[in-house]
Amino acid sequence: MADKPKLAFYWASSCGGCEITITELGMRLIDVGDLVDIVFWPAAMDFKYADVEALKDKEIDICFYNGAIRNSENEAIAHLLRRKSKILIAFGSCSHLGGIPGLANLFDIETLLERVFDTAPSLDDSRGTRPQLKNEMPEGEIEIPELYNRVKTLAQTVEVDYFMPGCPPVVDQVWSVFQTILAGQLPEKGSVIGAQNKTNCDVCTRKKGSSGMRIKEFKRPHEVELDPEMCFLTQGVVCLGPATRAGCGLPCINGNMPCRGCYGPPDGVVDQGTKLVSAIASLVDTDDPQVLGQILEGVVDPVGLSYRFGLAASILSDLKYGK
Amino acid sequence: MESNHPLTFADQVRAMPGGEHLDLCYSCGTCVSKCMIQQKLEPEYNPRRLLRMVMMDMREEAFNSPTTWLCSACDLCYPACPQQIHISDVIEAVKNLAVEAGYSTPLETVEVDEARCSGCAICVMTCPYEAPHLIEKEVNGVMDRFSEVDAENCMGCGMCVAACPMGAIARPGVSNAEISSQIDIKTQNSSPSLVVFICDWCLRVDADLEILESYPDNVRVIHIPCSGRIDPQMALIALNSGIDGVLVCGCAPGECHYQRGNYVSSCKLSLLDKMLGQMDLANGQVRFVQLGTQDRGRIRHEIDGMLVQLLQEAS
Amino acid sequence: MSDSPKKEELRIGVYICHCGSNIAGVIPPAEVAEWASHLPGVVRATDTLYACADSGQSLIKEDIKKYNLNRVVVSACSVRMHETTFRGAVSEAGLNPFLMEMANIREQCTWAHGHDKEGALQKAKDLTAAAVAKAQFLAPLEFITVPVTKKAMVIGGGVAGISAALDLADQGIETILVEKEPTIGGVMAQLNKTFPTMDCSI
Amino acid sequence: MVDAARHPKITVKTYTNVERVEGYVGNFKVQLREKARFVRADRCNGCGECASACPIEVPNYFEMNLAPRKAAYVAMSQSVPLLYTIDQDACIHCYKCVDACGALDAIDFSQEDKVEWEDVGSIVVATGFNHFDPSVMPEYGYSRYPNVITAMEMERLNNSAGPTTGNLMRPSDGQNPKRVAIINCVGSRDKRFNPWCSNFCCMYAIKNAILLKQMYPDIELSIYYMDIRTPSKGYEEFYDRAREMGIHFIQGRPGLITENELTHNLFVHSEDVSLGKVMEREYDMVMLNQAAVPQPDVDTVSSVLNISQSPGGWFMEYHPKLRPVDSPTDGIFLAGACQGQKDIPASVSSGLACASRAGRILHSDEWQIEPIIAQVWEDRCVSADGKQCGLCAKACPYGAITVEKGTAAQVVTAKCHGCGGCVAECPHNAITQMHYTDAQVLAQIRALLAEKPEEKIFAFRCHWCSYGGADLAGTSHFDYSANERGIRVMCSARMDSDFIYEAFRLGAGAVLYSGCHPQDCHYITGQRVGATRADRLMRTLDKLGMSPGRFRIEWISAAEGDKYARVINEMQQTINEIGKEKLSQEIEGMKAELEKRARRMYEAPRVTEASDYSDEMALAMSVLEVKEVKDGK
Repeated sequence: MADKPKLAFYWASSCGGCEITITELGMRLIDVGDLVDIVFWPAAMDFKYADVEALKDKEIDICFYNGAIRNSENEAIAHLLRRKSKILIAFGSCSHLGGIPGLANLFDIETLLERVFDTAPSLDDSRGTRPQLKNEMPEGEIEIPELYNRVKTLAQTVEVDYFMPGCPPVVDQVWSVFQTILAGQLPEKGSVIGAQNKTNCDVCTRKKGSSGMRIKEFKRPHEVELDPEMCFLTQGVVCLGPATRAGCGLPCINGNMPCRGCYGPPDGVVDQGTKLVSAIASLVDTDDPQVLGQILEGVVDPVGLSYRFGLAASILSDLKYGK
Repeated sequence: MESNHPLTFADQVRAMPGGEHLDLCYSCGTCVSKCMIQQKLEPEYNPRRLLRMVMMDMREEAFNSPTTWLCSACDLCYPACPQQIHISDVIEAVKNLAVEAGYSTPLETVEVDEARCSGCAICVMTCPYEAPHLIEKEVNGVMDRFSEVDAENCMGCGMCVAACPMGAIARPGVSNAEISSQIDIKTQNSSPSLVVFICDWCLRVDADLEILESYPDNVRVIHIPCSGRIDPQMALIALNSGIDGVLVCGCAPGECHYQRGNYVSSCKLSLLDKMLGQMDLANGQVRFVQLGTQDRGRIRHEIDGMLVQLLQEAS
Repeated sequence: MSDSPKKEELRIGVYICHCGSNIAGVIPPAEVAEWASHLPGVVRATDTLYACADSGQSLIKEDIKKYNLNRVVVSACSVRMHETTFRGAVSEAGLNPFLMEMANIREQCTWAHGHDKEGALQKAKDLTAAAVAKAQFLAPLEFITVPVTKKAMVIGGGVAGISAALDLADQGIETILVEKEPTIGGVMAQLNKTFPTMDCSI
Repeated sequence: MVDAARHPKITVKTYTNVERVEGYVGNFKVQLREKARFVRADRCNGCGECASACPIEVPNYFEMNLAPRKAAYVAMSQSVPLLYTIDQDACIHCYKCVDACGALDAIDFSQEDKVEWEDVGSIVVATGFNHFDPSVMPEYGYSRYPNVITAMEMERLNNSAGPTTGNLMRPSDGQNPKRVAIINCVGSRDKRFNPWCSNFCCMYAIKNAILLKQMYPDIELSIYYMDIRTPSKGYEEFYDRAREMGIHFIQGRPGLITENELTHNLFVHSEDVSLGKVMEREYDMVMLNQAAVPQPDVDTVSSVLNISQSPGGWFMEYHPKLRPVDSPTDGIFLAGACQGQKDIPASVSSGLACASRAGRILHSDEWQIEPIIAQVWEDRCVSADGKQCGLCAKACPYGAITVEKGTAAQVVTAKCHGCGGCVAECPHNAITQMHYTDAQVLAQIRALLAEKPEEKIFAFRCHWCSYGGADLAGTSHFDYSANERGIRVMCSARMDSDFIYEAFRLGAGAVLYSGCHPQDCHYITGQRVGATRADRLMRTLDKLGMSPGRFRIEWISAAEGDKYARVINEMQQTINEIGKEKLSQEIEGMKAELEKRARRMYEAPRVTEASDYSDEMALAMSVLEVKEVKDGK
């Protein structure tokens, strides 16, 4: 590119961790600053929507969009940035798969609002108030974005060029992606960047199960003294490693906690959750139908376990809300 | 009394665990009548005759007989045998000797795609026949771990294919793609559409197979080697493509042709049911039924019952 | 009480039976007999092809007279087989039947230790010696006779019970036929026709 | 049947149980309990009015529960005696039957069970057999599929006196079946249920097939068999006749029967072994040719009559070939199928055989009993000098010993069966058993342990059971260690603890104390006396530091040859494991203690003499060995 490439960051419905991971670049942020021209970064710089609208179409070279599409504002900006940028990257689990906000798809809007405004333990008296889209204030009329019934991923709203998984994406991967962008060696459109194509088991050094070794009882991580050398599955603890793309450098597994699957499914797999359920169900060790039921009691919250980050992108959401 | 002449073929088999009472067999044919392989797979299959071949030291005929290779140790025959001979053990002993002698299995077995395999060993733990095992291999300078399937032990049931989170293991004919491609129903009239995944072994009598084929095209029947081959994703894909219901038929407890396929699929489908429940989508759209060898004609009740339920659901 | 010993001179006859090859096939009876001949009190020891056969029994009878034997030891088969036979033979020769003792060197020796011929031979000698030792303390005894009630009881009124009762009754013996069901006939009465002649069953 | 009832010499007592049996050959006392019928035998003429008046219906066991009977009933119209019975469990005491009986006044509800003693010289046991209930074989669906019936149900269905007056009807819809299958060996030749072949079912299947073919010429009949066994005269020709009548014989034991829910037709899945092909054939009705099994109350009968059982529950004969109809107890004989599965010709002939065996006893005025009974030495019995003892009387299973203070114990010869329990229990050796005196037994022990005793396994066996078991081990050629030396006494009650101490004192490597299983003992409670003494011995020997396994207590029946061989081999194993030096150390170590205990034995009369003689014998036996070696034989 002739002059410095224009970069944009946007923070939709998410926790903001993905913004912080950029700042984690530390001093390297300064080098980035020299090489690129950041034109929009609401979390860090004081740009307004009007500035973006003022840009010509496709003027932004690379846009890092993190966060799920939860309300009308997220969607509007998504469309705006799509129009304005050549390359739109779904940055982090929320935009890639729906992330933790995606779990809202378990409930409909009414239950959620009731929980927040009526029955939450921290409320002392609930007069059944609900947020109104338009409010008359002394300063004038203000609007708040409309809450959609379904949490969507970025790719379910606009056409996305690249996906960068992770909750948040590991800072080294972010740096390597910056370098590939600057070097202009981005792979073909639609592929996942900043991660490998196989699963965590490929890089995990724990001792794997041998034939005939099966799960007699599911245990939660806090219920058992976890052996750091052995694969979690052989200890009856569900680890999403086998169904999750490698690339994060295993911070959880090395911290002796089972992987939760934030890097999403590996290449060639559409729905991460059912793949994991299919795997752990194959390991249940009994041939007595009654005992089977008791063992499955151990999987307390299957959706939360296997779709912690991927519920919005999963077929279950499509089923619930229709295409 | 230790005899000094060299071990005959029969002696070798007798020495194997389960082969001790080999000579008690008086060829009554109960095992052949309980076993479904001759009826469903291979007309030449006959465990009784294989025992006779062993007793009469007919070594080569035994190694070439399909019985040696097709027995999946489902043990339908062992509890029925009046002489209480562990027939599947004897057949396995003959198979091991055959493998040593260089013979190989005629069965379609699974292969591992090392480009996708991450060495997570889930297939190793799942397989009832201990066919897959982990191996260390150097791939362009770096040591890597893959699963490798011992063809002689693999029965081709496909349980590992469904269990592999990467889809890195497959058997020609029943790969994920080939099954998913069959999930499509173009319904014209108002009657509900139903996909029936049915394992090859749970319908004992041919009459039941005719019942299965007698349904109009709003009922799509998909044959899979074992109900353990089912993957919850296939059920979701079916529901998502507008199909009203999914019925998975497997063998009754203790009668699975591949030993534990029915337990595996009942786990998957109850977990799927629990998830659908959490998403408050659980309205009996996905059902798992286990048919026993004496449940003649029950397949009709199960399918008709489901269609009626789906009809009520729809209205 | 005839157990107090008269110091009569012990004259024991020992007979080792071949029983065809059942015993002789595993141990040499002649050697056992020769060995036993040196045991204290033994005046006659020989082997015989079939002790229970007529030839064997007559050999014992003649020896009792010829050697004036007052004890007889027969090393052959089980007591449950031919004890009555040898007691009969001995008493025919005028010797009290209870002065005969058997040693079981067939069922409990040669047949059970075919795999250890040496051990079987040693055991046969020991068993014979034990019989000779007991023979030294045998005392003549008379059978106890008891009166017999001339009545029979048949428990069970099926075809077998009825046949037995009828036969006993025809022999003039008072018979009580006991049946727990309200009627006799048993399973046979339930049958329609019976093989092979297809005639009726009642 | 009828002539049995009419025979002047036969008194038929039906609805009667045998409750107790005492005495011995020629002098049995049997306690009979005639259950109350509530019908007077002298008045009832079998008219049946009471039955037609009776409102209660219960399933009739005689009709295999296919037809009902009233509370007042006769099992069948040709019942002998033709006497009605009122079934207490079913009767609701409405007394309608009493009114129906009217003037005859044959019904009397005040009747009580009649208990009486009968003196008999000989007993013939002919309690018969039972049929195997195939509902425990789910694969054949009996009791789930209505049209699967058992052989006896088929018998009643095509019997003109049966519930359907001979018209064979399918239970599901009452139609005449066109296609009938008979499956042989149901519960027979099957290690899961009854390993034996039930002897008559092949012929029984052929008979039923021929009968049905005659009654319904166009019926299609198939018999599924493994082997058709037609051993006796005229049987094979019977089989040919069936084939010529077009009855199919299919070789192949069916593994499964499935049923069409709507038509209730049955599909028999089997391999046609001659073709090697699996096939499924449709039938309207299937008859299961069920196995013959022992009666359910066989344990009570064997304990009342004191006869033992062979494996499987049939009564055990004295000798399978030479005395097949005698029971081990003299004077008791086994007729018919209660001794083992038999068809009718065999049952009748064994019944007649028992008649002649019993006749042998009953035709002689007296009967000889082996003189092996107990005898008291008055001068040694402490009860004579006023002490309170009576241990011998307590041990006697037959109450044959009377003890009053001041006089010596008295043995009632007629009552004593010769088990020897009293002899071993008497602490003063004041009582001996003829032909099995202490001296004789000691002489045998010492002769058998004269050479290398530490290698020997010394076995005490009782005549009726474990000695028979040792015999069977021999007849079946089960090899066991040749170091075993055994002696025979009449009962384990006779095995005095002194004998065991003496055997160990002489240096025996191991000692086996064996006898009958509790319920098999020939002398009712003799075994219990032996067992308590053996347990006491075990505790004492443990306390004395004997390594476990050297003294062993095993109850072995005459049918358990394999067990006898296994036990001896295990004891040989134990000796090998303990090893020579430790064994001889242990023997030396315990010698003094055992000497103290075995000393009591030497006070018994003639035992001292026995020991000098035995030393002479032991010396002779050892010298002979030496001589042999010297002469290089």
